Amino acid sequence: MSAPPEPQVLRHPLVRLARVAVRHPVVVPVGAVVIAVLIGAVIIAAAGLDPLTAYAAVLSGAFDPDTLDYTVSVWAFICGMALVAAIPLRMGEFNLGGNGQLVLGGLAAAVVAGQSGLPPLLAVPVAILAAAVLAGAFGAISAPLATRFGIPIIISTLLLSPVAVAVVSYLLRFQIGEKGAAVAQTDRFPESARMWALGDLSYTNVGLIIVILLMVAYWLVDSRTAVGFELRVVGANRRFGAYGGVRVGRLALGAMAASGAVAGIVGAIITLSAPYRLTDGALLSPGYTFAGLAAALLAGGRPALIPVTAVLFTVLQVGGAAMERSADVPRQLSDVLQGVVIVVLALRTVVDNRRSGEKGAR
Amino acid sequence: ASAGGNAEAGGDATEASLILITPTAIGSNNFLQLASDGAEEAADKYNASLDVYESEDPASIQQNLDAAIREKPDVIIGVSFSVLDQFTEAAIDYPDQQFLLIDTSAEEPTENLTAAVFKEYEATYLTGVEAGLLTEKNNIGVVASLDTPFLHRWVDPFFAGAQSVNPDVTTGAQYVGGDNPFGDQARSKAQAQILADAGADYIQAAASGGNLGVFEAASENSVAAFGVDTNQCLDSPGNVVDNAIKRVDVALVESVGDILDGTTGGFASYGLAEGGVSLTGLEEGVADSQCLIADHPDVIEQVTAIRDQIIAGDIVVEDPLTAG
Amino acid sequence: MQILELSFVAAVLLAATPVLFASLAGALSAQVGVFNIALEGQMLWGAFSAVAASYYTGSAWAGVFTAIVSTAVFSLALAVGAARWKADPIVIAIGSNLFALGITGFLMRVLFDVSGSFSPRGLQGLEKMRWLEGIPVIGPIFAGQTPLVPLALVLIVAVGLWLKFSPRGLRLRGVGEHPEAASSLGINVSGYQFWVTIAAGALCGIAGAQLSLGNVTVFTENMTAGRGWIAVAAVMLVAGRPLWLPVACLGFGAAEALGFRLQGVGAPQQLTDAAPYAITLLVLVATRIRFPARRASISTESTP
Amino acid sequence: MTLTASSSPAVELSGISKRFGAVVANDGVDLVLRRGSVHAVMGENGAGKSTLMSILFGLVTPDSGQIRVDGSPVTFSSPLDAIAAGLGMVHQHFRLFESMTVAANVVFGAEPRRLGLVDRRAAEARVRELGERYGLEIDPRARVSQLSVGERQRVEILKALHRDATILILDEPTAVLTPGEVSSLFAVIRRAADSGTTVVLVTHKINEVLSVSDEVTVLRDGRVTGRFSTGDTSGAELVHAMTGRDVLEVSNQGDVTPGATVLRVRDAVVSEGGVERVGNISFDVRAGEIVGIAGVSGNGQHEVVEAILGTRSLARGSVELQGADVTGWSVRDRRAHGVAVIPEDRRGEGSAITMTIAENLTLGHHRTAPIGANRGIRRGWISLRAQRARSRELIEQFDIRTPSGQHTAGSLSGGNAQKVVIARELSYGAPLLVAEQPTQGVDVGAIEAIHGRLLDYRTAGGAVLLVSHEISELLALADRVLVMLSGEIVAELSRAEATSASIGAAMSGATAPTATATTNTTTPATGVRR
Ligand SMILES: Nc1ncnc2c1ncn2[C@@H]1O[C@H](COP(=O)(O)OP(=O)(O)OP(=O)(O)O)[C@@H](O)[C@H]1O
Ligand SMILES: Nc1ncnc2c1ncn2[C@@H]1O[C@H](COP(=O)(O)OP(=O)(O)OP(=O)(O)O)[C@@H](O)[C@H]1O
Ligand SMILES: [Mg+2]
Ligand SMILES: [Mg+2]
Repeated sequence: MSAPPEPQVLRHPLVRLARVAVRHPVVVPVGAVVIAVLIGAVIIAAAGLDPLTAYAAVLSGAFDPDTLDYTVSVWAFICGMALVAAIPLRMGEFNLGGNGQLVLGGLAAAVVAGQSGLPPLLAVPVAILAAAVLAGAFGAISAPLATRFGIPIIISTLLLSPVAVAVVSYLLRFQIGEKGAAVAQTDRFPESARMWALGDLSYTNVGLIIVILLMVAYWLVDSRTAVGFELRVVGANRRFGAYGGVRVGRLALGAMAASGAVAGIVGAIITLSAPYRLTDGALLSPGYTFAGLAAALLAGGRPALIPVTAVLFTVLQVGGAAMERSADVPRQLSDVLQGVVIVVLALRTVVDNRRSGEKGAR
Repeated sequence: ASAGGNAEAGGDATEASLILITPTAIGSNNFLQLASDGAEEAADKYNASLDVYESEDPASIQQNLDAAIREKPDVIIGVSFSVLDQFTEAAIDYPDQQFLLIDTSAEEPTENLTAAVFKEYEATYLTGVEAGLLTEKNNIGVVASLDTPFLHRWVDPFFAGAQSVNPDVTTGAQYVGGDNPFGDQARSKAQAQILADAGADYIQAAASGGNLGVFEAASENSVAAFGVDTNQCLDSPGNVVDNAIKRVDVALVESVGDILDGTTGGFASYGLAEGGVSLTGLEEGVADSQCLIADHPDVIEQVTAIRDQIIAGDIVVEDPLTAG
Repeated sequence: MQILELSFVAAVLLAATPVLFASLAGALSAQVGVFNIALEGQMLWGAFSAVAASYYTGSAWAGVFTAIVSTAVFSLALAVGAARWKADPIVIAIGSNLFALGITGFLMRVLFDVSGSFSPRGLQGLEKMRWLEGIPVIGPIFAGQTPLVPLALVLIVAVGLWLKFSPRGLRLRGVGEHPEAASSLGINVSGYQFWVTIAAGALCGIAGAQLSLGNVTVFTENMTAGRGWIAVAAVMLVAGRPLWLPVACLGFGAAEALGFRLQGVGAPQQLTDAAPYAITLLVLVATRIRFPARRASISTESTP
Repeated sequence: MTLTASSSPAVELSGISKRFGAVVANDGVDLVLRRGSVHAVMGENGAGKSTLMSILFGLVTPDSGQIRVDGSPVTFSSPLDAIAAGLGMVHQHFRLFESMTVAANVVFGAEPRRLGLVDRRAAEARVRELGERYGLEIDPRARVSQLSVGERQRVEILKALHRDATILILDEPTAVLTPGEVSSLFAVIRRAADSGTTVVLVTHKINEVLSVSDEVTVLRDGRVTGRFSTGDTSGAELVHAMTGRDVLEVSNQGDVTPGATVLRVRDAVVSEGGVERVGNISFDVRAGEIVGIAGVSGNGQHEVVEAILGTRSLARGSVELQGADVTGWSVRDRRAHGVAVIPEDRRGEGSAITMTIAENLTLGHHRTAPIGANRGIRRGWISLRAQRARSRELIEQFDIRTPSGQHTAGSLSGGNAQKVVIARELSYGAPLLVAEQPTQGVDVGAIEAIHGRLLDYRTAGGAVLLVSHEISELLALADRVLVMLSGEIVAELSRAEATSASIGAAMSGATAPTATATTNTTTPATGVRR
């Protein structure tokens, strides 16, 4: 083998600087956030506004004790959707169809919850289960599309999502919608079919527990089980996995099904929470799917990091609105910041990969 | 809560406080824009402070509502049907707080829950009449943002009005839809183009921010359009016949005034009779409204007559919402 | 509903043109081995900068020019990251799409103090080719279109032929197919990748300009509304054969226009919304069944 | 022994040194290439041959030393400079554009133009013209994807010739060729040399050197350990110069009597894109024996291995493992049932360079004790403690040079990376072990260790299928040797019958031993690095 010429990236000053950076996995995301915050500050200042007040507003808006309840509930949803992205990400696949899976979950939950008669103790679990099954099955479709027809999962999920969204809003409008309502939405669910409350909190409910359990489960599976190991192996080198006896096709199927199921569960939780009905578009407008994807990317799919990165995007989301209210900084800035974080992160991770890759050359 | 002093304008210190909560980002949604404009006018008139809370989804509506209640303003104003659930409950839980619903009303409202609803359908009926009288191809259409029951208030009555004066007029409705139904001019324009290709020569635009797309299509075809809410003839002179205007400002100012004066509860409905809705063509200053209708005094005459019949109750325009 | 009428063809072409430019950008990137899904965001930025420039200068063409240049600059992050630093283009793209969505809305608020959509009175759009009126077939199809519409078609054919027959085209394709081989023959691989990514940005700029100054004359928040993703799908569809892009994109345009028209015969809007996506997916599956050889012709493999 | 100058030097390398981190790849190397001569460069793996050639071709910049072309000093900062100076290189791995035509590949980067476009007719004409001049006939319009390995190499050579290379560097060109292709390649080389081209031939194969070269330079550990004129040297002398000693010690004493049949392959056919890669072969491997598969790579051996592991499905025929017909089984089930495989491509298939060494050592053990469990409540779970313990143990046992098992596999040197793969696969204790080029790219010490382990494996009652290009390796280890040629088994030789002569003959499809093969019965086991 001939020696490859030294890649010019190694000579890049930024890189030299970055090579000094600590090795701990958390360092990369943190650095990305810091840089992003600085860039954001520049943008705010350029817009003739005061970065400090803006950021202060974001933080106070997000952590204001009065609204903490709400903030936590949003955090739970973003964590949930981060799992949706993270599971396939672990094996090197992108699920961009979270929206479709989310609304299908909402639909299933709404249909089950709508059928009152189910005893209180059963209604919620059954609704959530139904959501998981329907959304999971839908998510799973992308796996055979990839293994049989070679359509990348990133593409098929992307194309399938709007179809699901359209079908759900059609059903809401013409089939299961409330009569005489001005917008397409279901009737309110009976008391028996509403998400169990946590104390007297009005936003956060048992859904939070469920999401936390899901995250713990993912963390265990990822680090402690054969399946999790196989996910990471395939993510690192598909051929190696196949040679080692991993059934890549099945693994992809399982991962996509799990991913979709989680999305479905999140959809169910949101739907079964106040105001206890499924309203057309209400599941998508907060943009949990992309916030979750961003959090997952920022965490590199690592289970332990997701709750942390999710906090960031929760703050940006909840605080963004507050920032607009009190500091008159347009809320779009939170999208800007999220975007910058991800891009900066992508560039930073390269540096790390480079470091190991360069050792790999010899 | 302070019942708010009498409403004299002037004076630096604000004498009252208002909070407006919208169900979604105002963005390019004309209707919400109109509401916040109205709230501003009310604020000016009663020398009140105004905060606008834009929501994203039911949960954030609730969150904004809670935040608003903590602020203890004189009036919390909620816009559209989407906030009904949350407001109805809040009104029960906080009897001392005054709430005002715009464009929707509760079945059994409490005393502190006032509502102002509009009979947009009466105005749209009249634009329909104009279309029916003006159309040469006997073919008219509507471009609306979404196929939702509420938005049918700009569809069905338009056709009804047209058919009332021109029984053999054919009609077609197109809905923008897509990822951005209230703002995707490209799609709304394409929808209007389809109606034009199908032979329509008068099109009611009910696509919110998308109306501009409809007007563009009108300008590029031998088609004229109708606007909504405000005088949109100004947005595209020469292409807009008339507008089904909606005086959210008037309604808001009046209702807020009533509440501040202590007359609360029940609901006021603003139709042609109350002057809550109307047509640009039926108002003063048609001449320089830039609206095409100005060139058709005869039509204006007939429409005026029908308007009076509606006010008199001789003609009853059906509300698509209650019609189911 | 009338499918065969020229007006329908015109509608299809209009709907397809922005996607055409964007998909050409994507196809070029694919040719040099960069999986470019930043099209949506770059297009959105192009649309915004076009309107902004047209507003300030009062000239639509200045808008187009600005869109081209500024979007090329916008694509620097992807170019540097993917080409020079071998970063994961997918992650960068997802980030820059989000960024574009945010920054356009943000600037609309701080620069023009409007939210939702910006269409000041007198905003100059691209003028249509009215002078074509009267010419039989050509007239009805192109008279109502901006010059960018035929340009899209010409450009794709030109690029396709250039790729196939010109030395640089040959090298460009080589870079994507086997980077080591190309560099061992003295080709600057990352150089090609870099400049192609920049060029792709410029093309997305045109795509955006056509959308905001051609299809309509206004900028609206998130006005690309998924068109960039359809372009990505189109790139997948043609699997490295740019000359087929018009077929794919017009097919999409037809699906959308058809969906609209189906409303005319009572199809619910909620479902017609889904038509283009469903059809695109079905066609993808069909082509894969038909030409299994093309499988995974673009690798999205990536290890975060 | 020095040479009397016959013709003026085309290239002179003097005092070339290059180090990679701790490794000294080249250490004060002097090399003189005379115009119109064929100059062989020999040496074991890692001796520094490729590095030296890369330096000569401008791919690597030397730490010190000087290069002269036609007497005038030059510095190559990139291959472009080298090409401009009249050098051309054929790499160990081909670098061709599969989707393109031969003509396109040849002219790529230096296209004949007409009206600014690629002049395809001119390009094709050029290919034909060069083909006739050097005896490299090939259809310019053929797609590379449809060419055989030998034809592809012709394209590589044509690429160099198209750029008017007067100095041609061939780095291990014969590793992947069939004997027939080898001889025609040598014919081309001779022809080129006679017409004034200077050829540098990097190789491990004594017989090739003796048959085609004029002069030989031998490297060891980056230093020149001998210069010879081919006329007055012998295989033994060259071997000694290369290894500094005589042939390796470990070898099969044939002292184990085979037991039950572990692997039974019957009428196996593997086809790819309609082409039959493996044509209807049958063979057995029994417990306690090492069966060798000889053959130039690309003759179907790899496909056979894939078919046994299950990463490739048979078109026809069957594979039996320990009496069970596993033809339709998944890789996972086959491994569980008792097969381990040391793959040819350790980086691409045998490991995940971004994962830790411990994790690399775990794959395949992750569902069985002690790391995993396939039944009971721990089923499907992994014990990280057991994982760490095991990796420590294997790193120790197989003397893998690394600070700890928590470092990435990518940080290992080639030889140590190979040890990780071998450690993992041997530690299954599977009844059947398939070893494909187990010693490729590893140094002599490791080669001996690995050979020792394979013999122990067999002595412990394991069945071993050893696939190798290296006749000597097979002679040293195998109880029986099967020879594969273009997808079929053309000979089965017992230990007694197996000589490098007989194997070589069978490999090349000839019936009688060839002259060159007999001259060196003692080629050291230097695996071909690919
Ligand atoms: N890019 C590199 N980085 C680090 N070490 C390298 C690199 N390239 C080569 N080496 C080391 O330099 C030494 C010489 O390598 P080289 O490839 O020249 O050997 P070789 O004689 O070509 O071996 P082979 O016969 O296997 O081709 C080896 O120890 C190798 O590990
Ligand atoms: N004589 C030639 N000189 C240089 N390049 C050539 C020559 N002939 C073909 N090529 C290149 O080889 C490749 C295959 O050539 P060909 O003309 O067959 O393309 P093609 O098969 O039409 O491609 P596709 O079928 O994918 O459209 C192309 O990249 C072409 O540019
Ligand atoms: Mg070598
Ligand atoms: Mg062809």
